[in-house]
Amino acid sequence: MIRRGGVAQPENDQRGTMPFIPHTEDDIRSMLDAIGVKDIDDLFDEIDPRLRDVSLDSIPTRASEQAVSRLMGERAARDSGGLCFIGAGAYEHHIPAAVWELTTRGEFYSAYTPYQPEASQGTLQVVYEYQTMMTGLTGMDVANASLYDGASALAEAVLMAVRANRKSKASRILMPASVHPFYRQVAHNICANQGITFESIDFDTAKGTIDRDALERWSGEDVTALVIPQPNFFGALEDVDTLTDWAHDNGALAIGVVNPLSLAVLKEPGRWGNGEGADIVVGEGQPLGAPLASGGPYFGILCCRKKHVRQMPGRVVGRTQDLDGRSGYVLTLQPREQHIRRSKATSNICTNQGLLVTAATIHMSLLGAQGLENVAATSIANTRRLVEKLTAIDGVERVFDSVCFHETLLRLPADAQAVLDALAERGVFGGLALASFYDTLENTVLVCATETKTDADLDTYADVLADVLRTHAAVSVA
Amino acid sequence: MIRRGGVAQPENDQRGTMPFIPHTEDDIRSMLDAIGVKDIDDLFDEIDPRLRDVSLDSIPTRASEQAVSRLMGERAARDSGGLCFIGAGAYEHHIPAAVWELTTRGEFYSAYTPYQPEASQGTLQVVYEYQTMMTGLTGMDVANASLYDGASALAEAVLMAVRANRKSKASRILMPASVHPFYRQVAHNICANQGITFESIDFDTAKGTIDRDALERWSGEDVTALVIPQPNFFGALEDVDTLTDWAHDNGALAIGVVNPLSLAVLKEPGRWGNGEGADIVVGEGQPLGAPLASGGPYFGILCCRKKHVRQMPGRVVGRTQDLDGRSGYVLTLQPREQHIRRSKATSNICTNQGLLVTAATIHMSLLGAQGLENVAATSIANTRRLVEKLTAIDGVERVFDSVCFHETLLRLPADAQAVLDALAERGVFGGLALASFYDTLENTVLVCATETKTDADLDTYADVLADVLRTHAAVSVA
Amino acid sequence: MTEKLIFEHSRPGRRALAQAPAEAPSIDDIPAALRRESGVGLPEASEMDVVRHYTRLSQLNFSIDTHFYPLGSCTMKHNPRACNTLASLPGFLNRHPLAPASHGQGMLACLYELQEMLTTVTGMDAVSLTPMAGAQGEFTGVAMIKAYHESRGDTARDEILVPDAAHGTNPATAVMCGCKVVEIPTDSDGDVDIAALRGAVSERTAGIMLTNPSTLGVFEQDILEIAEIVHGAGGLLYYDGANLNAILGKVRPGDMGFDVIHMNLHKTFSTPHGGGGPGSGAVGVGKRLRDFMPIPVVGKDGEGDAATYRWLTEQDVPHTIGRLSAFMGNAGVLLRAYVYARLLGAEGMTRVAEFATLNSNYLMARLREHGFDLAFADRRASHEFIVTLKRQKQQLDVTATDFAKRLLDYGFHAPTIYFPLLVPECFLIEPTESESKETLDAFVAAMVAIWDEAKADATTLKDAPVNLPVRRLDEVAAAKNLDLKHESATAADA
Amino acid sequence: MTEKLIFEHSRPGRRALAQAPAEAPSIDDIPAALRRESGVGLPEASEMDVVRHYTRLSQLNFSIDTHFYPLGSCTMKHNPRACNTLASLPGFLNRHPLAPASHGQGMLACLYELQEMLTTVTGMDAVSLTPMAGAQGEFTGVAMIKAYHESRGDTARDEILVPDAAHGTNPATAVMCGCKVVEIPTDSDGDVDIAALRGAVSERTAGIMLTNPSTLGVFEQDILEIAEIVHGAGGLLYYDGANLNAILGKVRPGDMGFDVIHMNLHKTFSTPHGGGGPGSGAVGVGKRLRDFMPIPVVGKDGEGDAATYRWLTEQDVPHTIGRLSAFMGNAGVLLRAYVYARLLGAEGMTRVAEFATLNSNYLMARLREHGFDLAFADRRASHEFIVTLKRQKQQLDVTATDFAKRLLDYGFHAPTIYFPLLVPECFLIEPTESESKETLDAFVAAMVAIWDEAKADATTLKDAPVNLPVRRLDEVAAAKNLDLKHESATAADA
Repeated sequence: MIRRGGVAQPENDQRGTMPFIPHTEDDIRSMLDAIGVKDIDDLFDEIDPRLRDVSLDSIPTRASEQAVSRLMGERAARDSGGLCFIGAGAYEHHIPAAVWELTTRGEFYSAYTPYQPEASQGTLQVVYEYQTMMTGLTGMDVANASLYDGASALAEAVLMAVRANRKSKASRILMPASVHPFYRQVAHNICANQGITFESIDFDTAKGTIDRDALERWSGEDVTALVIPQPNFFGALEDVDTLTDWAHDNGALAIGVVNPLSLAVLKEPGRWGNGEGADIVVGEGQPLGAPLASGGPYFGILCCRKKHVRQMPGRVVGRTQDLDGRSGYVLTLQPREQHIRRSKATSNICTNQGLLVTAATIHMSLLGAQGLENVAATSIANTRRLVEKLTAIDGVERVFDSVCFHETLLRLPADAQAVLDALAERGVFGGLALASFYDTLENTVLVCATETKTDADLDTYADVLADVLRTHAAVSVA
Repeated sequence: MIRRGGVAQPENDQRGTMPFIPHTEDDIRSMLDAIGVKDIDDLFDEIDPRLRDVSLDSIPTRASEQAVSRLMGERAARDSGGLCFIGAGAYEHHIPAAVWELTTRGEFYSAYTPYQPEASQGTLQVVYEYQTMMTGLTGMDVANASLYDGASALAEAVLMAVRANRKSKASRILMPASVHPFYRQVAHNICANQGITFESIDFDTAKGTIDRDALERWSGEDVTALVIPQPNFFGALEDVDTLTDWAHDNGALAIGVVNPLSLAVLKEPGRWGNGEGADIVVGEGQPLGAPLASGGPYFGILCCRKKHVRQMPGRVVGRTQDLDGRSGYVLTLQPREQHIRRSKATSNICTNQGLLVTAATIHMSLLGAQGLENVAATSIANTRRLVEKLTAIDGVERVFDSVCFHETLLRLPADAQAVLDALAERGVFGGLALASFYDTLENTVLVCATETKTDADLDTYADVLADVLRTHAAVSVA
Repeated sequence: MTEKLIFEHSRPGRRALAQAPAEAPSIDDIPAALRRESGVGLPEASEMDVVRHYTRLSQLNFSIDTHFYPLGSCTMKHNPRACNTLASLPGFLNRHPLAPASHGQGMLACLYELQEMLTTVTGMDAVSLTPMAGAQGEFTGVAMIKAYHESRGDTARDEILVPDAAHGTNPATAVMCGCKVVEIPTDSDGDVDIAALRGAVSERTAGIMLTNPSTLGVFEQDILEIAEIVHGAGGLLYYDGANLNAILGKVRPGDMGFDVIHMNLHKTFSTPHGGGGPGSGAVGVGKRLRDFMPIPVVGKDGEGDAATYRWLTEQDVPHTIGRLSAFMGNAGVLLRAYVYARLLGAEGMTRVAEFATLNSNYLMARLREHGFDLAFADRRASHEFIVTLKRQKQQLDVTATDFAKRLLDYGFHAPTIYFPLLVPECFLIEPTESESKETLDAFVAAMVAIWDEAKADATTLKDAPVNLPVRRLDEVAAAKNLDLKHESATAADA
Repeated sequence: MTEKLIFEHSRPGRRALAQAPAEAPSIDDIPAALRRESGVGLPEASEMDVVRHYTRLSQLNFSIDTHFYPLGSCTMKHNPRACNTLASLPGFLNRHPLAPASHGQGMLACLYELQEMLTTVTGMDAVSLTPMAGAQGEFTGVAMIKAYHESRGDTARDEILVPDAAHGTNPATAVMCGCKVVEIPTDSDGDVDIAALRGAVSERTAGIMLTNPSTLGVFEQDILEIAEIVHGAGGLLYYDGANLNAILGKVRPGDMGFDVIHMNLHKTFSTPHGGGGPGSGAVGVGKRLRDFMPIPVVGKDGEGDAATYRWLTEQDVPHTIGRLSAFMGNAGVLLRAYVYARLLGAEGMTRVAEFATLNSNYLMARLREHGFDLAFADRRASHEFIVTLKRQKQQLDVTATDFAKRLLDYGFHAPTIYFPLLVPECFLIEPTESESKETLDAFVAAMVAIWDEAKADATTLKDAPVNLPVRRLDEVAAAKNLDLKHESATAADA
């Protein structure tokens, strides 16, 4: 064996020789001596010996970073490629390279909740800036430091509405069918144990927006809150002013569910209705700098009116002063939170999606209002053009006649899932088939074309779809 | 147009509206006023009008980061894949993820030469650590802050040897044919204008190492320096002790050309020969943390004996003290350099490969001596196994019988380039054909298997080669 | 060193032009009534402004990558860079959550294998990775317990037992699940008071939520007895995995009798804390709760090279409590945990617990040696332990906060303070396995030095921190005069 | 704040275990005499030690990403992150330089297009990207000029004319190419002294090396006349592209009559300065030198979708001066420059020169307004300009160094000082186009404040810097008592 710098590798224990454990044999020895035990295992001697016979045989032995890098490289390559026209709650947008290069700087990446604010001004100021941006986008008074994702943010908004609307005793939430089906499921799964009931409101089959007649049936009833999606799951634009006014006229809070990107061009929830605006606004933050990444991590936006701030779940950062009068930032309103209020907290939520909020804040700083507007408008225009191209194909038509944002529903002259599968084999992810979510929407596909798509991409989709439908028709005939 | 925050986009000039230029129209106006001109073009009014009519029509219009990202993604994907058994001066090694994540931190990435040392202690200390590591690896007294790459470092070493060896008048360098052909070319191209002559020394056709008889012919002549490659271009190990002694016995300096990774297991140049060691050592730093990247950026290592330090080209960092007696780091020995000495400088070299040196320093810190030893020994073992597997194929045999490091030469029973082309089509980059570099080495391939190769990879090469040779034989017969 | 707000760097008309399409096409088909009329209030900045601003901001943070960060119960261990780098490969980042499983086999394979490894190391029967943080993992656990009892018609069970030392999330979660909280006291050794437990269980007991080792830094010695008592009463046992790092690969919650466990992958499996998140609260279940797991879960068909992976949904998990996130929880966090788990391997996981415990007991011994008071002096430390500064407060009028702030000046992040609430002037110290002996020794030296400073002049501590970007911040004023956003930015263009 | 050396963090036996194969297989077939016996002296550190150490070290640097960095002649402009990110895609990073061109078409296409864009924007006939830095670009240029004359049998031409204001690399390069240097004086306007030039050219003139705009921050007004004189004498014109940022897309060296030009892509095309490198010194050539370009150059066969790319070598470039690097120069740097060029486009390139010049002239005007003395007060600034602090030295005994060090305390990197040598107490200031008016105004305010400080008490400047990790460093002692490596590391295990 070659003599090396330092001591020779001990042949015996090698317990310290594991990745991410810095202990040398000398360290271990002197540490055990300081503690006064012979062996590391002695430190576990308070544990019942019956519990200490553990086999981890089915876990692989440790691999080097090189081996894992190769494995992950191969797996990532398997998942690569394809032209994506799926939206349905997660949207492909360009993320400036600077966003994640800055976000993953060790000082952001490996810091934690700013319990010692003086040592965490970076994270705290970022969140304060984020809160300011979110209130700007939504036109609301207050934003929290983020929740897990859009769907769970809706659930928290429902719980918050029940706390905040003291006039309502019914714990009844009107939940339009035009809200994302997964959001409706999550809200139900999280809230149902607290005796909250969700009443579904159908959509207008011609427009794809909330059916006013279905809503009117609840007029005069005790309604705690009405959920208003904008754009809705079908990409269609709801008549948010009328809906907000309806809610307020009926003693209900208005909970907006928005795509934050859309607020670069659509009326902000803070001004919905006759000026009162929505009471609570939630949304999926993903379009603001989070990669698609098979579903997460994303982040949930939650904003509200100032009067409801003490009912808000999640962390909030406030600006204050230090002993010398300098501005600084701290977590505030902590008495709402579980680590103080325990069973009386506004939520059990503890973490926010700090890293994603950092990314979003940098993303919004880089794009600015004009950049977001250009992204939104280009996505809208691309979807318009895609729809034109696709509906030029025999048998492909729009399902609803309403104005949409950057997503809409098309009906195909064939089983939608079968067509999508065929498209996927040709490298085109053509959208989401809605038959499994809505009985009445057989053979429909929800399609989306963001600013990332070129004219050539739109043509590719149209060409491949035409081809698949031709083949499919031929097969069906045969 | 939607009203946005701030002023509306000016319809007129839009000169400021370019990426990476922060000027608003207001800024431009007030800056021009302060200068006292009407227009930016006025600032170019000292330039002959005949020169100011420039057309850049053939340069594409600006693209968004999104568009360029997509283009580059597609192009990178085209260049992906393949199992690489090529070495020949650039070696595939695992680079810890931390290396480039840290190296590309803005504070390293976007800093420059530490002309103001107090504001550049990060970069300076990294280089000082690098110099220490390099002297440790090579066993030499002094290292500079790096040169461009291994080949140009050899050229600089030759120039340095001519300056340093005051006893020699001949400016004659003995350059073995077992030195990398590209290194020999570069040394010639850079040095030839200064009247330096290179004398080639043949290699022993059985061993692939320097032919002692060929060398002996220069015994007693005025020789300025002998270049000693270890391992040499064929991967073979030279008898460095004897060669170093020969050089010194003949009044010549010994210039080592090494793979720094090999020094984890091979005798360091500082101890070559009867203890005097090499006088100058150069090498390609790439195996220490630089990605293959189609050839660069890499970095050139240059170390020497203390007595030659003032003949050394390139930057050097020294430790000193500040006004309070604290340790700090500065560029030193600057009087050797072009910005002080101008035409009398030791070299025209100005930049070092700072970013690569940063990566290498972090890389070596992470691997340590034991890690480098394990990488080197595993690479050696993999190459041994590969050679076993390949020479088990009919007609494939080793060319030389010398001990090699992690690379060696094989003879194929067919035209090597044709075989390599066929292998590449099957996703195996089988090595480098040497026929175009050496008349006598027809049908030979220089192969290398680093620690990144698994047994399955070695089998893949052997299987594909056997298959290609079978087909090839079949074709040849037909 | 402080840094202005990004809004203060803003100038009307300035932009990072490379980052968006050059123009906004007309959207005139959208009725004016639905369109925005007022300003958005985002900053207008150049790309360099933004890079410089956030680079400078980052430098104001303490972090694992720059400082020792012994924040108790948070497991601030080294975050290997490979985890982030490999989870961020373009193939993973660019995949849409609703893209077909055929175009996600790489990612699904990783998640499936992570489920398997976590199942083994916790001794459970199955794992669902979908919960997005510890608190959501807790919710999942209690919701499953509730659904289990209800599925058996055992509908009167609405009480969740929670030791008084528990994390605040435990009682908060029980309430979110519509349960009542029954608090169980702690005995003087730091263990659950068994007699009180026996008195508390009944036919209304849905289950118990336990952290083991507890937040008091000690392993619950009577855990097998506790399991017997709760199971005997018809309740189920929930394991709060916040402190799993202490026992990883050494002892398994499943073997202790737990029916469900959540894991904080951002603690034990080293995914980033990210200044407060994302977390990841994977849950493991025993046989009884297997059919109640939240979806989606990753399933595997076939074996070896022929294996294919798919999402299991309601059809596959008959009694599932359903979906808790729009898609697949914090999927990218799971990839990071997977990489970490593969780098550790089975032997590495065990070493995590061993060396986290070694560091903790060593640090405890060294502080004891220098006269600091331990909350549970007769117990082994788990991966963390508690110093109480009650004596310092009485004798010198310096608080845990004062010690904490002064530690910042010494270049150490403070431990968790004033938690658990049971211990006065509490310092909950968790060094983690990735810190070296020298760092621990330096921390001890700082603690001793600060105590000496307090003896000499308490104002040195009261004035701390003095070496940070700001001095002590007024948290009371912050809560009183709420300033939750920068006003001028929106005002300017409203 | 300072940071120990990594060697001081080292402990025998400590390692970052994930980063190398677990074992070293036997290498017994290598004779003992060829093997290493002594220690290597590398640090032994954990992964976290290393991450923490280098993260902390990075924070000790000023950089573009954190500070205004108006270092004259260095073009410290914004480095867009996309350039690095996209050049670092795995497909580019993992490609071996000797892999077949068929497996490098993506990279080759980028390099080919970069050659084309650089050819156009400089007005030359062709570009070779291989030189690895500006100095090697200079070498390339002079070596080509020499080879050109020799190829024509014009072997007596061994003199290179160099203005006295030139970068030190110019004369050093001429000597490396075996030429003699003939220095040409500068006239009072900062232009080349035309009469002196006429007197200097002869049948021995190989060529002239010119930076235009010159290092004095002014555009050479008589450039067409200079070209006529040198060409008339049979010499060629070499353009040092160090200051290309000043004229990019506005004026082209090819149109001025230059036969060869090198570009500093790390200046004008924003590839990273990296704490000192890598640079990239692409060369452009006119018709006469086309056949002398260094190899490899990228060639294209076919057009449009059918186009394929390959390396051109000796066979394709008959009189090439040959290869100057082992493979393809700093290829990865070229990819970064390519991304930057595409992000700028033709219009963006022109804007670079316009706004670099606007910023420079504005800053010059503002400093003049506050009473600072300009070296060439009657001239337009190019992208940089010179302030002379001679008066401050005479009146207040403060030097350019003192001003520079005090600027650091104000959070600004200092300009280039004492270069060019012609100007006493010289401040060569280059703001670049990417800085905003506010930053320039803040810099002016700092300069004024420092001058005021100097008037009040010169020691304020002499003591500077006081806000940095170290105070003023003793460079004389460093050169006298050479300490170029940490000794204990190697000593300990030798």
